[in-house]
Amino acid sequence: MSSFELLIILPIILGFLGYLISFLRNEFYFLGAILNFYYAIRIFLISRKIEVTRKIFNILNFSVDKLSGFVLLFISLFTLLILIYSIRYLKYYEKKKEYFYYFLLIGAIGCGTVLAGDILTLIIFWGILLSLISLIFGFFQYATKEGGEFAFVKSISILGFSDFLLILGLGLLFISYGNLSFNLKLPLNNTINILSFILITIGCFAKAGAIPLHSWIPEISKVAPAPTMAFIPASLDKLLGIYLLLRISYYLFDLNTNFVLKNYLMIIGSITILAAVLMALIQKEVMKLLSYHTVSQVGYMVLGIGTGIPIGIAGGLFHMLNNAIYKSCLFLTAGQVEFWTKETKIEKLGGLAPNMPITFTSFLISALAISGIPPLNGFFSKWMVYQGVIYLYKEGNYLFPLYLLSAMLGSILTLASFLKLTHSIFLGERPKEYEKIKEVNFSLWFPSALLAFLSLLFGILAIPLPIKGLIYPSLPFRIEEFGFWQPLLAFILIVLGVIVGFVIYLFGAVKKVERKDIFVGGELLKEEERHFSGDQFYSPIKEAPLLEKGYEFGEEGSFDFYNYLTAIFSGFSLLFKEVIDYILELIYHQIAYFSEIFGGLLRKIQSGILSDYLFVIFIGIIIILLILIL
Amino acid sequence: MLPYLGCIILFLIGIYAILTKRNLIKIAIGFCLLEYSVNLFFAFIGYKKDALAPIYANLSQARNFVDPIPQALVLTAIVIGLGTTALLLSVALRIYEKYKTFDIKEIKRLKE
Amino acid sequence: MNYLPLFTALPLLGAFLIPLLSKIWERLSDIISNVITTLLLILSVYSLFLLPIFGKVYVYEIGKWAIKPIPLGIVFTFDNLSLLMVLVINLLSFACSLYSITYLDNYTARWKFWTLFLLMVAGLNGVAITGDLFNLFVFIEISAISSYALVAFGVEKEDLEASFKYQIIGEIAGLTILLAIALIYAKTSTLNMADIANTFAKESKGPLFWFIISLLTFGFLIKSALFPFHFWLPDAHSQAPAPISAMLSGIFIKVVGVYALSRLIFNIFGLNRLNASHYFNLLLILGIFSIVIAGFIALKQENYKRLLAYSTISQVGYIFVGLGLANFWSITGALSLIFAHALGKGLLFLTAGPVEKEAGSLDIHLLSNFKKRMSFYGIVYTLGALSLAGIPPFLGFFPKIFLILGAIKGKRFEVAIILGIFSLLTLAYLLKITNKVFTKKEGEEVKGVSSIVISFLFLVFLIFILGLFYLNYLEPNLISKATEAVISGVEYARLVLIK
Amino acid sequence: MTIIVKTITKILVGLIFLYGIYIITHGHLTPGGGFAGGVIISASFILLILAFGSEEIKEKIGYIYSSIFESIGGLSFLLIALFGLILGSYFFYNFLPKGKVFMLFSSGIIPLCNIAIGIKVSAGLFAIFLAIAATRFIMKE
Repeated sequence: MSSFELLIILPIILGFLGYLISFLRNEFYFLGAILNFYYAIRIFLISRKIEVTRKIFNILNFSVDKLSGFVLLFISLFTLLILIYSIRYLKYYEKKKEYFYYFLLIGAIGCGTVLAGDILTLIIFWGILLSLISLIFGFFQYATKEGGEFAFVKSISILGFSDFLLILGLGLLFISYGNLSFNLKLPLNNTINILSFILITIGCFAKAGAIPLHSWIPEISKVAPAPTMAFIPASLDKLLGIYLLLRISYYLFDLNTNFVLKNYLMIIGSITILAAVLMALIQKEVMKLLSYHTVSQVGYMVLGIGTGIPIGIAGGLFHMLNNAIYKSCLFLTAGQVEFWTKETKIEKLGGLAPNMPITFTSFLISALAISGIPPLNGFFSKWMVYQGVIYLYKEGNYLFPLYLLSAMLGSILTLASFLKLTHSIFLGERPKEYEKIKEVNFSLWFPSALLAFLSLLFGILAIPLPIKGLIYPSLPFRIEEFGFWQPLLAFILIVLGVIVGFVIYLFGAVKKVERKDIFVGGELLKEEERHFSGDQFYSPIKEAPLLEKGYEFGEEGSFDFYNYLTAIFSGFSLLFKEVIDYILELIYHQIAYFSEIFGGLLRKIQSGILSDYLFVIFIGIIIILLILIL
Repeated sequence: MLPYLGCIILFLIGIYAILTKRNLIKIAIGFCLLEYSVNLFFAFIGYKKDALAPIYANLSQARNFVDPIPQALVLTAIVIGLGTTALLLSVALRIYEKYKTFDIKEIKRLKE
Repeated sequence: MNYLPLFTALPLLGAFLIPLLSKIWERLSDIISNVITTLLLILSVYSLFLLPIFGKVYVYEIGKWAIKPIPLGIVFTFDNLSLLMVLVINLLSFACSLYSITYLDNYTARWKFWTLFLLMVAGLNGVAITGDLFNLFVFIEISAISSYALVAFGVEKEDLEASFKYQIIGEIAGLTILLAIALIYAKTSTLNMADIANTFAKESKGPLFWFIISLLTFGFLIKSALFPFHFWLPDAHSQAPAPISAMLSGIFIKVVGVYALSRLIFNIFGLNRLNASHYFNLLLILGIFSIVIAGFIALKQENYKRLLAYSTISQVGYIFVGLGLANFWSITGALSLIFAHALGKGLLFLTAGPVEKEAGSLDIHLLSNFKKRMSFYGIVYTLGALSLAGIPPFLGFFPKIFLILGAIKGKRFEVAIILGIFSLLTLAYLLKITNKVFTKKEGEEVKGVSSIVISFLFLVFLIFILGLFYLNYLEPNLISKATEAVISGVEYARLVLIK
Repeated sequence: MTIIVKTITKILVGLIFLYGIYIITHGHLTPGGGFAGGVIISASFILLILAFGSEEIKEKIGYIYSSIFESIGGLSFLLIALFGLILGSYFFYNFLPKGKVFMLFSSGIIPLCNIAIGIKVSAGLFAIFLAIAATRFIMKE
């Protein structure tokens, strides 16, 4: 037994033991995850030195290189962290033993998927993974929340259909070339290669959540609890989907041989960035907002990988890692908030920062990272993607300004929506019922804090740690330039700036904020009416004091550029949300309606009268005779 | 050619009975007619003009036998037909017991 | 391999012994029949390993009537296609007889059930191994007559009605096949299938040839319940006792319909896409009609077993699409689907038994209001349904993908698209039952019953393990060899007669 | 039934039965055989039922016996075939000496097969008759 089998089998066995033995349940699950992580580290360390392949029973063929080694490491890290989190978080759920068992299985099978060394192994693991994910989603189907069944059906049908296409693509390859391993660099110039590439990318897109196959993530976010969201759409599926996309784009095939397919990826990436972030902007529910951002961030990865420029690809890969880190952190912290408040509507929350400092800090770091604020990791990977896009002009691809624009705009809007979110959850007025809320306990805040720390670390020490250590070695290119951004230097400058600011703050007008009662028309304003929640952040922009000064000469907000912009954006987001989702839903319902009617009509053929049957049968033979003899 | 024509006529009568009659027993009878016509046809196939019965008496006459195989086969087919007809009739009688009718158009609890 | 006749002799022995011995102790019939199905399973698995030693075809001369120089006697021919069918038959009949031990507590006169059941198994095994055309007919009729009686086994109103309709339509098919055999005999003066193939290979294909083909096709399409000849199936398969529904849906229609037809058209008459493209297009179109129409009807069904019965029609459509495309991939898909569908649909029909016993009805509306929980049956049902709908890693996934690839290889992209879309429909109508019947949270849990549970576990295990080992074991060792036997056409005759 | 019918039946039944046996045992020599003879034998039983009514034969007992005999017939036929498999390693192998042509004890296992078939067919046909006749009585009630 080598580490390969143990990595997968041990969690399964230990999970099963935990499933059976109730009084040692958590210990067994924890042990399973730990062992999984241990073997993942071992395989990762081996993969730094040599590529290893291993055949088991002549069926499963595992192989690990530098790329899969590092993805494997992070999958099993996330499994461990989120398992720790959910053991506490889901303590009072009814069927938690099944949940944890599925969870561990998903972790183990996810590792297997990454390690798959040929097409058949990949098909097997990918299929098992889909079944497990459907099990874990189905587990929440009848949760107390409404729409659970619809969400389950929608996500499983999208994932199932796209997985079907993916396996079809792989099968096409299998039949054309035999059981391939994944490092052949086939040129994308004949029909079979192109067709199977497109089919496989569809599977990757649905897993990772790129538009137009994204809609299962926001839907499932309504019912699934925070750790599930943090694990499946935010980290595992990102890692797997983008890993597979990268794997087929530059290992199995060579994307640089087909100009059109590159643009296909980049266009999908750019649309994903913009459309999803626009939808996120108007969400009023924490989980749903986060899930739209999950979708939006995929765009950067697809865009980066689609550029075909080494630094862009490295950026995409790095962004995948970063996104998994900060997005699971965001989901986890949102879960921590929900854990006490039992509330996910933005307007009902507020002012929780003093109560939950660690949660707030983790959330803030991740939020800044996702918005691409230097020196955090999100900025650096986006920066690499931008550079990749800019280099496109050297290849004569003159669509690059569009891609660049959408990427940057997406980043700005992300910042905007996270300002709103941070404000409305942690800052602003605190509703009365939340005053007694305390910080969550260690096993809840530790995973998110660790992830936030990782974000910070990967941002500041980007070049020595993740880039040189993980990203560049795992790509099949030699990359010389790092761009002209020096994160460490920048961090030092920023810290200096902050210190200067703090000094100024100290020496400046240090006043204690006074709380005063507010009167309107002589009446004392009630506590509730004073509450200013973040969900109206962008509608009354014109009333914000800063803008009022800036555009005093204009009429009351009508000259307000931001106002127009918001209106346009909301228009767009409404368009995407209402029209496209509406159309998709309409099609879904129409198909259901049509099949109802059609099936009802066809049922009438079976009239119950024998003579009718015989009559039809004799007509049948006459037709057969006519066709065959004449 | 005439015997074959007879077979075909019998066959058509059988089809007519099955398709148009409403009584279960009549349908069974029509079915028997179909079966007889096929058996008859099979039996005719083995027939040769002026040939002897296929009994192995002495070798000098061995040249002009009727083909014995169709007869054996028809016998088997008749046995099978016997089984089906018996089953068909007993089911028809049980149906009458339960439904109190032999009319096939009344017997339509299973539909759609 | 001179144990070959035991495939029919053993169940016949059981069928004749049971009426005698069960008068002494009725439970003895359970033991006898289970021992016999177990022995058959062992024999068929043993043949799986033994056949490659004997080459592609093993010919067994009954009564030592040598096949050379003139094939006078009856022969059994056992090639890879027969092997596949025998394996499927005995796997499922093993599971069903195991299941019936507990299931039959609902009925009186269990020895009658066992006698008929073993007769049916004998007939099916005989169909799969025989090399003689008339013998084929006899075995078809043996299994068919016992299945008519078994459908009426409950002697309720609906059972009798279904049995009557099934008999009339089924016997019309039988007579048509007999007529075709008579015509073939008139033309070739032989009944040995290999000899017939040789004779037909020499002659040109005139109208009489096509008349024979169309009679056979008609007969076997009725037996395999392809649209528009399917009317008997929803009645018969939904009214039979659960293990019989499983046998009928799982293997009966495939052995008696699909296997017999493909043996005749490919191996005996030597048709292939080059010399008879219109014939295969006919099969293809009827297959697609079956898939679509039966799929939509199934979506609207409100009866547990009737829904499954319509699903069978739809799946038979898939098999015929595979035969109609008639290239290597599609026939591999069709044959794998025979395997996968036998196990999967058998499992689904078997779950209907305990559900009906608990709830007293199979109406989905009533079942969805039923108070108790049936999680075990629900899980088993769902696994079977996932396999049938072609979700990896279960066995049912591979046939679907092979069929689609076969359609692509045959440059029939529209067929590939239809197959892909309607496999989703399969998922939809099969999971309808899971959704409405098996997803209850509260209520008392229904306990599984011993022999029923064992047979379920056996089938689930097979579905899962064969799915896992499909491409590496099942496909190269069994299915692709069987496909080769189908594809190679009249090569079969040469191999039989060379002995 | 009238006394005429009953009397004639009493005389004829034995003859019909004997004729049936003759047909069966000479199956390998003359036209006829197990099936034809079996039908004739069962006809003799049926004649008895028709003439004397159900009370005389005790339908139920007749049913049980016909079932037993049918099984015995089928079983013996199958056992003959299996003996061939055991003794001569071929199913239905003619393991007995073939004898002289046109003698009663000749042609190996074929007379035995005929007898088995005769038992099977006579019992089976009688059982079918009884089954359908029994239904008639239920209908009357």
